[in-house]
Amino acid sequence: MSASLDKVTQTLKEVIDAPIASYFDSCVHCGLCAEACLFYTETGDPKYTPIHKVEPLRRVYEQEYTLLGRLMKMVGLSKPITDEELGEWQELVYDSCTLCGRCSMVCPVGNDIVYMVRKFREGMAVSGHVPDGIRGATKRTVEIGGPMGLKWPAVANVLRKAEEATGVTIPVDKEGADYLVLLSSMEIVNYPEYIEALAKIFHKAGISFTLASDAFEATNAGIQIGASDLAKVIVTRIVDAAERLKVKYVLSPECGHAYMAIRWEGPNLIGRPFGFKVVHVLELLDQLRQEGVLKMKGMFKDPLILHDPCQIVRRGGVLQAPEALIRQVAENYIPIADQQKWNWCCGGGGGASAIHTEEAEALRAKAFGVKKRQIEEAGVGTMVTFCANCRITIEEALDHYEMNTKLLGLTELLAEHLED
Amino acid sequence: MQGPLIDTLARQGVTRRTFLKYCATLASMMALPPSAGRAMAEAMAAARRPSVIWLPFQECTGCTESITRSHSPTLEGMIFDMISLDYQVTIMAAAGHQAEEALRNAMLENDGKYLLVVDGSIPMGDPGYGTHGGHSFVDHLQQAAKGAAAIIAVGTCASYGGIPKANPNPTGAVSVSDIIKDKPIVNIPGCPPIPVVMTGVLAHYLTFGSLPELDAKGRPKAFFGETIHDRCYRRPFYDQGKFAKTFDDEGARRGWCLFELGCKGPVTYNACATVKWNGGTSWPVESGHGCLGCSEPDFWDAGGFYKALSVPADPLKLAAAAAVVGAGAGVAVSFANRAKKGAAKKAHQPITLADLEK
Amino acid sequence: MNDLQFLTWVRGTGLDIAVGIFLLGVLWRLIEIYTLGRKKDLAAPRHAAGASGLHTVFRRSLPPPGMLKRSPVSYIGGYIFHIGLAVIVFLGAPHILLITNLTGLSWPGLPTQFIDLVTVVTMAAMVVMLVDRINKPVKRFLSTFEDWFTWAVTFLPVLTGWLAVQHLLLPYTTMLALHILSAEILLVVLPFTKLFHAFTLFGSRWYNGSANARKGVPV
Amino acid sequence: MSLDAIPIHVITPPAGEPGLTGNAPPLLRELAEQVKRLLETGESSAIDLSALPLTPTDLDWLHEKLGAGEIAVTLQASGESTLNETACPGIWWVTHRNEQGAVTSQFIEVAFVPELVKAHPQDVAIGLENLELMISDL
Repeated sequence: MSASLDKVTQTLKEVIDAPIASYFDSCVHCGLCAEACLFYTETGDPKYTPIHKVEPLRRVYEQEYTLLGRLMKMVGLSKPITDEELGEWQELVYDSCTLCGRCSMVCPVGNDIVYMVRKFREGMAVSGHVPDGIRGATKRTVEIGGPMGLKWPAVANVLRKAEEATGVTIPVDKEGADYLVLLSSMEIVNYPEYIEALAKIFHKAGISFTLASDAFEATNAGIQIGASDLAKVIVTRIVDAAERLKVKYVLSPECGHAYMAIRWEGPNLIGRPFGFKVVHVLELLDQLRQEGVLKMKGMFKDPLILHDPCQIVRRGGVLQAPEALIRQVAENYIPIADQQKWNWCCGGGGGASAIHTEEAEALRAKAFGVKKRQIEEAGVGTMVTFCANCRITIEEALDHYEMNTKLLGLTELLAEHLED
Repeated sequence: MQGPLIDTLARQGVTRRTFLKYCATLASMMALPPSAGRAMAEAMAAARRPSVIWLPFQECTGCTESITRSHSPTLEGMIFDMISLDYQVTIMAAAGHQAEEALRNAMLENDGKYLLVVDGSIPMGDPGYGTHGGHSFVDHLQQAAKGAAAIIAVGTCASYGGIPKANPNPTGAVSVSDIIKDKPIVNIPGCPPIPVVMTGVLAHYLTFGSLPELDAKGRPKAFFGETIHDRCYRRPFYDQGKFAKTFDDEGARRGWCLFELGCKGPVTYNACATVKWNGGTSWPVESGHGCLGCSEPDFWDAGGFYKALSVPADPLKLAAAAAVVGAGAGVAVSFANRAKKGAAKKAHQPITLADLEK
Repeated sequence: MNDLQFLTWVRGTGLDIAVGIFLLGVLWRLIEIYTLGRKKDLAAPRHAAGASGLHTVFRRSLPPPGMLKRSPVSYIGGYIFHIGLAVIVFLGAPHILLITNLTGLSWPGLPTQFIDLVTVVTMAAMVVMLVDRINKPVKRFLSTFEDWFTWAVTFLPVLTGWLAVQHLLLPYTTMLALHILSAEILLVVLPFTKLFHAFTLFGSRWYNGSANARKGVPV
Repeated sequence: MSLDAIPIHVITPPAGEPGLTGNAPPLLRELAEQVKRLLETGESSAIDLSALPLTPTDLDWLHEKLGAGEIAVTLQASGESTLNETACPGIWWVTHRNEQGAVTSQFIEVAFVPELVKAHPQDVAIGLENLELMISDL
């Protein structure tokens, strides 16, 4: 056994727990999870069946933690996992799984398959069989501060421009503020309007907030690649900043997996509960709406549909806010059949959008078929979402299919129609 | 007393029509076509009485009682009288050397033609367990079987070993067919067997000169073709799920199915439910008791007369111990697993960026 | 060994061994699985109506929206054969008697004719499920020897029970003995194959349900 | 002691309860064939009713359909037997009972005269002997 393979089993032995054992022992190979996976429904290739994506993990579980599996391994009836095998599985674990969690919703025996994939990624990460794109993003986040290699001066520059555009001061490293605002590099680079919108809304609501110059980045590639130790390094920066600035709340940006990383994984990564609350921006906005602070002027007229990002809604639990907010601003909001926790993934979550191999991109385009149908069936020209990563993925796909669907961010849409 | 059967019957005051009526009923019981009744009557009327040698071994005389001791002189009994029973130690007048002489004569005179009837099982454990005139039962059987045209094993003991063979089978009891392999053998099991089955087999032999069709256990299909359960008048209650739970409950009084009280009707092939006993008066299930399965091999050791077929034949002995062993194994594995997981955690080395490279 | 001896063996020693291995296996496997432990979730929980482990245990028995249409055979066939098996095992008079004998619990059964009908329907559903497993690319792809084996092990008790009651193929006594034997084989293999989902599915649904309930998502 | 004193009563379904299996109607066709054969070749035949899966209701139905004819023969021979002509001449309903009165077998016979009714030549010969003996004694 090579050193790295040894490390893989060692890591998997650490992460395999009672739920995983129960899940593997419950699976009856009914194949229903495939019907919930867009990579299967759009390609028809059975290898994309979710439970198959964790097959090596099952073998390790059986060989390490079940008596029969140990015996079978001893007499050679059960073969240990190999490096080549893990290499084969890289595509299944990263390229064709966005951790969207739809399979976990349909499994009749109740298996949380995406939970298993996350754990399996821990082993994959140390095996080195990880996509270059996600590896690079992780590296940049750990070494430089963000997945795109963005440094503070560049961010400060964007903030200054936002201040100019809105006429609202954006405090930095201000102790005692209510909210510590996190951003994602994607927003800073591609959608600076988000920052402007947020500044306007905070100003309007009279809520104090701040940014931290050493912890502006919310995204956590360590979570996506499956390296908890690195994810911990990344999330610790935010926790340190929040505690230093003594904020009450940390505001997660629209970005889906950033919310997952800070809200749900964060305390588990650092090994203690947070002394502050983590709030998703839509949760805050919905609260302001309910308080009557979020008043709109003029409604958005074009018919539109909503794309619910998996990590915020299905896996994040922000279930009601998005629809309530869109109804606040859109006159012709059309609910789609599979919405909210049943929505279909854009195809780029879980780090997939960072993989830029030809095959991965082709697969992603194919997987977008389900979203394409949703847009076409609704017959709308506009789609609204609230995740920077979804936006990137969808925009790429819209280009690919030469669709002229307009894609908007929910926070910006709200900000645009905010009563002055 | 040689001569056509009908003449003998006539002398006893049995009219031809009575005989015809009996043959029609017998044919019906044996599931033969109605025309066979007439053929049977004609053949039997003209038949010469065959010589029959009856050997009793490890038996209780219940079979003989069943066949000879009817309440009124029945036709079965009469037909039985009409065979030339040349040796039946229980009921013959002769005894000792005289009886043995009769046996030798009958075997010599009718060599190759006599019917050999056997009741009782044969002890193989020690020849001394059963002897006649200084010869062991097994010797007797082998001697008598040599010249027999066919053998009729009467009762469950002769057919399958029966109660003497019951666990732990102290005498090493075996059935006739365990010893004799080269002669046609008809088994008429039952403890005791139904008399009409015996006469039916004789009638068939007299009529057609052959033995009736047999099932895999050597029994005449005509009488043993269906289970007690299938022919039972209480069967509808089984199908409706109505069962007597005790022998004196409402269900028992209403005549519901006795399955739960251990009735072996479902696995017992016999004609009791249709032919009945004591001149058609009743039969065990009708009298309120489940079938014991007495016409089946090893019925004595089939898990108890009062235990339903679907419940364990013996109390579960291993289960509790197995549960403890299972729990023990589980706990042992869980300790090993926890140690393994603990060791993996202890040996954990923080993952660095370098680890992500191949 | 004649048929009655065979029947007596399966009713006696055979059953004892089978129930023993079953209990041994179930306890061992349950302990093996559920003592592996899991980390406490340190994230502050969110609460939502209808979100809990218990909710999911029950909710997962119903097809999620749209899934019935996507895989009708799996759902309808699955329902029929699972409910059919439950009806046969728990409402067939001879089976109740066995349960009563082993546990002391008792309840009324259903008429034989009805159980007969359920049995035929159950077998038909199981055959359809098998054909589906052969035909459907995903199912065929996932299938290992264990899947075919466990199908057969589950099907045989139903088939032999039906054949016994209908007096087909073999004499009742032999068929009944084969029926009991096949059920014993099922008991023996259950803890060590995917059939163990009969036990673990409750744990799995509960884990999934409670983990997601902490996030406020009813799954 | 009469059996009624024993508190065990078998509940038998009330008469008229539907119990028709549908096995009886084909028997009528079978009988028609047999009657045709009787007319054409003189060959008599019979159907053994106890060998067929017929319920008491089926038998009642058959009995009713065939009806009652002009002749009813009663035979006393270790129990009573009745050989009754049905409304279809040539078809006889034959029931044999034992001494206890229980039905032992039941047939439908197709014949000009049931076999059992006819006197056997040997018996007739014996009768003649007796008759001649009587005459010689006159």
